[in-house]
Amino acid sequence: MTEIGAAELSGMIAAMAARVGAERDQLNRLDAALGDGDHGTSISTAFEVAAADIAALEDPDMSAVWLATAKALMNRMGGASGAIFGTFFLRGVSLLRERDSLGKAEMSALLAAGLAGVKARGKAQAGDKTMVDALEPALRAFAAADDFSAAWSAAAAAASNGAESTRDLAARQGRAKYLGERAIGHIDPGAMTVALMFEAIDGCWPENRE
Amino acid sequence: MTEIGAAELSGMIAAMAARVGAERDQLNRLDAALGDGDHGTSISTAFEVAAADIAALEDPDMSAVWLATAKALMNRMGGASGAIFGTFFLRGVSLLRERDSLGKAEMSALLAAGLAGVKARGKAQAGDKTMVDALEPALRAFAAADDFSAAWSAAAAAASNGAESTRDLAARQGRAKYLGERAIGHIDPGAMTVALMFEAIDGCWPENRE
Amino acid sequence: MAPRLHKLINRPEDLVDEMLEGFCAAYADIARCGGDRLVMRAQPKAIGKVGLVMGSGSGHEPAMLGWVGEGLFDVVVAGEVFAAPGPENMLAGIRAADRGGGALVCVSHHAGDRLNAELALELCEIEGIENVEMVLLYDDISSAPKGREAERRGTAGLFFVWKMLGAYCEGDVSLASAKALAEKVRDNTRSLAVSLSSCASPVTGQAMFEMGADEMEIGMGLHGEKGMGRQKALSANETIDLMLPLLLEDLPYRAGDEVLVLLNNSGSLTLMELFILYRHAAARLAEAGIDVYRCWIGPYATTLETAGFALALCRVDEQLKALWDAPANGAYMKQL
Amino acid sequence: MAPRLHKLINRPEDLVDEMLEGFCAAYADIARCGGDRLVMRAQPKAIGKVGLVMGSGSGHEPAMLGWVGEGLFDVVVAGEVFAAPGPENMLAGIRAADRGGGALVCVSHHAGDRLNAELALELCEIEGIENVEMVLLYDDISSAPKGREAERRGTAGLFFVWKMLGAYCEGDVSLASAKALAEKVRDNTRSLAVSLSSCASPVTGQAMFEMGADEMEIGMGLHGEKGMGRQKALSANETIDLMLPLLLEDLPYRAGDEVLVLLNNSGSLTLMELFILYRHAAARLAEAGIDVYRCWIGPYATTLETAGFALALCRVDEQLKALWDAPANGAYMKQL
Ligand SMILES: Nc1ncnc2c1ncn2[C@@H]1O[C@H](COP(=O)(O)OP(=O)(O)O)[C@@H](O)[C@H]1O
Ligand SMILES: Nc1ncnc2c1ncn2[C@@H]1O[C@H](COP(=O)(O)OP(=O)(O)O)[C@@H](O)[C@H]1O
Ligand SMILES: [Mg+2]
Ligand SMILES: [Mg+2]
Ligand SMILES: [Mg+2]
Ligand SMILES: [Mg+2]
Repeated sequence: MTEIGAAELSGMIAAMAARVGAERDQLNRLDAALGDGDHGTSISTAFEVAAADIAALEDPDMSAVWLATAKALMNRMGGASGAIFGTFFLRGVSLLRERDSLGKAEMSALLAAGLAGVKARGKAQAGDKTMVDALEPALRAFAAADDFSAAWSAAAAAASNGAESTRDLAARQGRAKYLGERAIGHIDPGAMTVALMFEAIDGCWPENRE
Repeated sequence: MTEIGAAELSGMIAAMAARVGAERDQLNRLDAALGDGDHGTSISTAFEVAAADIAALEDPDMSAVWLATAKALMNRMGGASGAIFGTFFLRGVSLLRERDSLGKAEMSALLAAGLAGVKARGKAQAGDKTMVDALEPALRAFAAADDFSAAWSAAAAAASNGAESTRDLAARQGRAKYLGERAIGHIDPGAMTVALMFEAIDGCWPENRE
Repeated sequence: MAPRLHKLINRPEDLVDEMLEGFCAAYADIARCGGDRLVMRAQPKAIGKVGLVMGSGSGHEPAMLGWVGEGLFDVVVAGEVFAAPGPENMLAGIRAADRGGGALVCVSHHAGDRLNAELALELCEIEGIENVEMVLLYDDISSAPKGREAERRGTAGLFFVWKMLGAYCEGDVSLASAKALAEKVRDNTRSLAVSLSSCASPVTGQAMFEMGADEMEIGMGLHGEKGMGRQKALSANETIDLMLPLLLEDLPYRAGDEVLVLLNNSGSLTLMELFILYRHAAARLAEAGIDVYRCWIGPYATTLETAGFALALCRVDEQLKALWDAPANGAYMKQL
Repeated sequence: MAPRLHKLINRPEDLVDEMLEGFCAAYADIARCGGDRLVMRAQPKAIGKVGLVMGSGSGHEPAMLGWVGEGLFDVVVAGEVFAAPGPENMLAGIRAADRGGGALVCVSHHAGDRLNAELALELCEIEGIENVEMVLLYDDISSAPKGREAERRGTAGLFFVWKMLGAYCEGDVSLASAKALAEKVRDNTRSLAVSLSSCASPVTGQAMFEMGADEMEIGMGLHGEKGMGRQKALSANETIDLMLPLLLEDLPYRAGDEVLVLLNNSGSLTLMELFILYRHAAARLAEAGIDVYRCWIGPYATTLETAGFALALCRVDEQLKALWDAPANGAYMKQL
């Protein structure tokens, strides 16, 4: 597959919702160590709403899928993290307007717009122990690969490594920043969510399905 | 002595102030068992102020002595008990107007007016475990005696017995009424103060001084 | 649940005077300190009108300081924490309140307040001050049964008397009719309070009484005095469902009545809780066919930092509604 | 000292909606519920004027609900306890506030509030809603050093912005000048808070943070966030002597300046304590040659039932004084 349409985008959101939902308790446990213990519940509820809202749309175009996801994350997660995850999708909406499909380069640009939005919104840099530590390497790996199939696999692996790398960091953003050195030894829950999101897409990509 | 003048009245207040002041800590201890532990401090401070205010008056008449005492008790003791002790004196003020001296019968009437005021003000009856339990028998004994000398001695003894009698009562007025049966076994501090007041007069009455 | 013992004060023996100084410094355009622990209007009422004076133990702020001002009280006399001021200070207050039309001494019914006010009135007689009347105010249904209303305590529901009597005495009225108006409002008012916590005396630094973390006292007095009893703490709706029927049947308030409602914060309840409580009270009143003319929700007569509230109702007719809506400008009671 | 864990609520998940219902039922002549957790004026502003909207986590009552009304805000959007409302609700608030003269979104500076407001503005762009501006408000000197003011948190001192901006936007002014006025008030305002106790979440029933019985936190945020540090609790005068110099030197406020003063009750401090604190603050300001134009003392922006207070100053000129004195009629902010 070399082009993605609205149906595939919808499928990606549904896959993310399923994957994140399956790991809800693990994500809550990660957040209990570093924050207020609600990340799994908030993000999985919001993704569920996104998937349901998209399913309810009549013949949605690509931007509508991305906008519905953005809104569900922004409005259902609440607080700063809802705004940050929501922004990732919101920043892609205008790029998807009037389009029927995306090639890999355009997909790369879509993801990059999201990352730029996240960094602009939350002011986090790589190494601050946030979801950026998973997102940034994932996008680099995605861009460097030759086709969609390889790109999703590389992105999923990079996001997973990125999430793992947060274990050794002290936090400079989010609630965990008040913990100082005590944050070391725990994976950032937002970074883990990003890893699960890419894993979900990779796992449902036609050529990559086992 | 068969007549009392302003100088004797002033002397009586000074004697009460000294006697009550000497027993301040004991009165506080009695109130600690039944109330809020401040009766000795409040009544002795108020009597001290009364004695000092009277001493500062220029050539006071009898009603001025009684009024100064009433005001000191009312304003310096505070709360309901200041009003009750103050009333005892306040009700005598008009009886003393325009008089230079009192015979025993008039003294009896003066004290009776005070008791009537106390009972009207505080609504306590004999047996309610209040200062009335010392005051009422003291006045009866005073009235029954033939002359001042015998009257003060009889009143002091009756007040002391009356105070002692409160030990076996449960309280129906004042703070102690919330203690129910737990009040039994302790002498009422206000009744003890009344006993001390009569003891003080008796002790400084010329014919009764040892 | 222990109350907060550390208070932001200086020496306990100075606290009443320092409080009055701070209050009068803050609201100099409304009130001024008059010595003898008097707080009086910055601009006295016109000559010939009936003056209103009330003594009040401290620890209930903004009551009564916040009720001095145009359309409200003329003079408030402050006592020590939870203790009525003595009769000489009350006498000074009566003198200050009397603008030639006489003075009405309002007494929130408690032994100390009543006795000291009575003594002040006797002092007035002795000193030849005429045209002074006293009115005894009570509202708390938990402190004596129906039929013995005059034995009840004065609590937060006196709020209604203060406001309407204040408005009434801005007019050209007689002392006797002012007293009658106060009694009319009182006789249409009923209150009931609950509390979830004790408070601590700023004088002794000790808790005033004991209370368990999951307990609720039904029928608390304005100084934390006991009422109908203790029980397990309830939810907001359950609490209203316990309190409101007791209030309604006491007067009784009936379908078709119009009422004012007060939800008085005893100190540290949150406004969030009070709004949630009001929501259910309003719904239940509507079900009973009782019309809420206006309501007030907030800390009007506190018991230091007690967590609790009083629900008070006042049945109104056209006269009382007009008095309610008349302008008022106290530091803590403003009616536009 | 443990905070009170039992709250008079019903189901935690209903508390924000029930609170809004109760509030709007109580003050129907001033405010009404507009869905999407909007509280808006009962009578909207005239067409063509600049609308004011602000999102606010719950738990700070009477802020911001009590500031909806004539001479104040047009719309307030409520969030969950201590959490900013999401951008769609903010968008609904912006639509409701815009009466054709544009809308100014006021943001009390916290990550969640700022991010959600920014998102709402992006939604406006996407949906073609023009003439919307955002202004970031901050005042808490304990949250970032002098020179980095824009990193500071928004706390109780925003009180001054709310009142004066509200008065300003009753006039025929432009959106740009409204934003400039908000910045002018903000840049003349400084706040510092202390607390003596924690508070408990009505949602979880757990204490929000820990605090010892004899401790004092200097520089608390409006949600109990840490500030400059913990120390042994002080007396009233010592507390003012610690706080006031920090505030004065930060702007700095100088001899000859005229200021408004706010002593904001975080929840369960007693008014008695606040008057005693004010007394000393007023004396120290007088010594410094700084003139107090007006002051306000009470619970205006609370942190649930936290025992603490904020001291805030706002330097004023003739324009700001006139705006301060302009009439206002919110449920919890009345200016005659
Ligand atoms: N400024 C930021 N930039 C990027 N990501 C952030 C930022 N702040 C928080 N996050 C992410 O949000 C996650 C926490 O999400 P969540 O628990 O849902 O929110 P909250 O902390 O409000 O409870 C963190 O693990 C982190 O990855
Ligand atoms: N209603 C009353 N009638 C008569 N005496 C009373 C009444 N109430 C209280 N007293 C007297 O007052 C005494 C307590 O005085 P004190 O401790 O000074 O006052 P308080 O109880 O206000 O602290 C009691 O021992 C009792 O004798
Ligand atoms: Mg979290
Ligand atoms: Mg959270
Ligand atoms: Mg005592
Ligand atoms: Mg006492």
